[in-house]
Amino acid sequence: MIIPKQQEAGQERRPHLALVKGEAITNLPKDLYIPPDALEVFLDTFEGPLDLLLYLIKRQNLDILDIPIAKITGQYMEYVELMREVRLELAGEYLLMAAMLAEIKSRLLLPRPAETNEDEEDPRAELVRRLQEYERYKQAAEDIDALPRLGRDLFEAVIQFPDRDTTRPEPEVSLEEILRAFSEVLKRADMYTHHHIEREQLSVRERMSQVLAAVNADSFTEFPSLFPCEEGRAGVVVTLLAILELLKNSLLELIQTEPYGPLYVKSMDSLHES
Amino acid sequence: MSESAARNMENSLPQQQIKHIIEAALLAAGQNLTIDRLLALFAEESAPPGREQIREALAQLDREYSGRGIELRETGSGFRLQVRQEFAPWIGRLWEERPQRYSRALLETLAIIAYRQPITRGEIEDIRGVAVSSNIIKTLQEREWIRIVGHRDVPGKPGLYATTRRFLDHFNLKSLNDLPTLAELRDLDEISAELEQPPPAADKKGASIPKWGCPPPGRADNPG
Amino acid sequence: MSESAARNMENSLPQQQIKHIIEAALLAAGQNLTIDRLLALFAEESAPPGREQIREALAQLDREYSGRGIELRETGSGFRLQVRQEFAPWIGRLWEERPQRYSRALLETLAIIAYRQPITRGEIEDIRGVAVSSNIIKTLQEREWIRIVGHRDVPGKPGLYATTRRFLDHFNLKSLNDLPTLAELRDLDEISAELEQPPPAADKKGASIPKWGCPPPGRADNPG
Repeated sequence: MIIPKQQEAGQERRPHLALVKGEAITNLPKDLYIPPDALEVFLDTFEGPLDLLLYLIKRQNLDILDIPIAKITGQYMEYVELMREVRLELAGEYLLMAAMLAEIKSRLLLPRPAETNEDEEDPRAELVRRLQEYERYKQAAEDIDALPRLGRDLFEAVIQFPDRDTTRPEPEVSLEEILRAFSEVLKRADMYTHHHIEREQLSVRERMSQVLAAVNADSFTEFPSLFPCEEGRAGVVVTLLAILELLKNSLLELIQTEPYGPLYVKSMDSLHES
Repeated sequence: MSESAARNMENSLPQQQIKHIIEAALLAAGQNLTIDRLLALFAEESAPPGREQIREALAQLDREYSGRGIELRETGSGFRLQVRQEFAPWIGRLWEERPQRYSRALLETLAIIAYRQPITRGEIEDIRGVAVSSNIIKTLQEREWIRIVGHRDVPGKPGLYATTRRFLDHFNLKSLNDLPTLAELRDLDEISAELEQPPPAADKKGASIPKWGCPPPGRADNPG
Repeated sequence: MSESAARNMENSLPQQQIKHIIEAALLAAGQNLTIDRLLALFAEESAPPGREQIREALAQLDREYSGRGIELRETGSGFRLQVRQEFAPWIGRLWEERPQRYSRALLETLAIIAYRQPITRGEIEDIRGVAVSSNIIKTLQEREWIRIVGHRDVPGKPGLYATTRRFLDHFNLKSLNDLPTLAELRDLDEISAELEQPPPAADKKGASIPKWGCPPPGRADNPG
């Protein structure tokens, strides 16, 4: 966490904090002071409105069970205002909390009818409950982070088993599983509608892989040699489409040294050249 | 000595050998091994060792490793040998990349799932007060630390998330009981003084906190 | 004793500790380690051990392992710990009993490569929305289901992955054209959805499970 160090009241000597509604903010309430250059970092450290409220409460050593709502609401609003200045798209959750605080405040200000409505909860109760609830998980998250963890504090001991390849059966996978996995991915990527799997496309893709594997960057491959004759017309078409697709993707280079001369194909893969 | 014990003595593997086999298995497995899987190693012996002998061998190994760089540890999915935490400063240098750090948002989400499982995403968001990004859920699932164990029977059938054995393994825990104790909710008495209804009791273990899915202010879309 | 040797005595790690660190490193690395890499573990010591001390520690370890299930081996690429040949009958059983399962992440990666090849790792990650671990790529390559067929001509020259002949063989495909299509999957889903429902009593005659891709019975009205 990168919450800036708390500054002593009175140390403030910045001429100019931020422009709010065209007005230079020169003196924020002292307990709200944050160095302007740290503002963005500072705001990023909050995990939401509850986190910000907790911070405000902690900072002033207030008892979470007895929050002076008017004061905290005022400070919270200051922050929200600051945040709006820095980032236009302020998360809706912060505004929601602001509304909730304002509502609690107004309910507290209203005179309570003496005997009616005994059931009515202290308007702060719900807020306090949520704050406490959030706080314990915030703490729990830190506790979990502090647990010794594999790969960071602990390392699994693994040694070679020379015979393993011969005895170890590989996991079984069915085609259906692969297809299902693919469909899951597409659904997630929201590409489902745009990417129906076409038979043609797959044969072209397969051929793209085959052509890529057949050529290299160091030498020229004769263009005609990429067309297996036993495949007939359909094979030629697929291969041609694959080569065109590879050219389009800048994966292949087509070279002709003289007009009507032979065509050569070369991989653009310059890795092997270096 | 009973007859069967005497027969065992003849054909059975010496305890020393059992220990060495178990040690090699734990090292070669690349994953945690349960007592059952360790027992299965000896399935074809004429007089296979019993569960007690396996436990005894594990205890012997544990003693032998004391003071050394490795230790025997039982976590969620069984026993494993691991490099002790004190050796991390040296061993960590084996790899150039720094171990991954996780964002607070991810850790908070994980913590809420760990302590409140099974729980829906909406309920996590109620507690955190902010939306949980899909990326966080995806990352946690990808690491196989959480998974969906069911669906809440409310409109939309939101998935219920729970932690996995692999989560326990990764954080060096034997069971969820080994998680750090959740802070207690403090008494709401002071605030609820005027109220007739008793304040919600703070649960000691944090296992069941009374109010499920309290309606979050303004989250009309929440099914709860 | 020379002056520098005397100084070393003060700050240097005891040989015992060096040995334990080396053992832990060999166990954690999961691969061969050269003397140089072992030396690098101690780079930040004020008085790091020398090559000779490393060799001595390795020799000590070798002696300690004698009679146990593991042994220290030096190969072209350095030192490693491995299971002794004599223990193979027991340790091999670890994998005989149950083949593990591949993770969803692996299956998804394989699927994307199959259907979208040739494709870079970055592109796979874009589609999946999460990082693809090196382990997954390695496993798929070791299984010889995928390989690099070229490199994309962009900064970093990422490798382009494609499926192999062996992939086709394994799944009994003549070509990628034989891979099922999403439409077939939808059919299958509908079929299994119907199978899960208790079959209507009147409908019992045609209860045999339909094969791949056959049209779902009685679902012609489905807009799909």
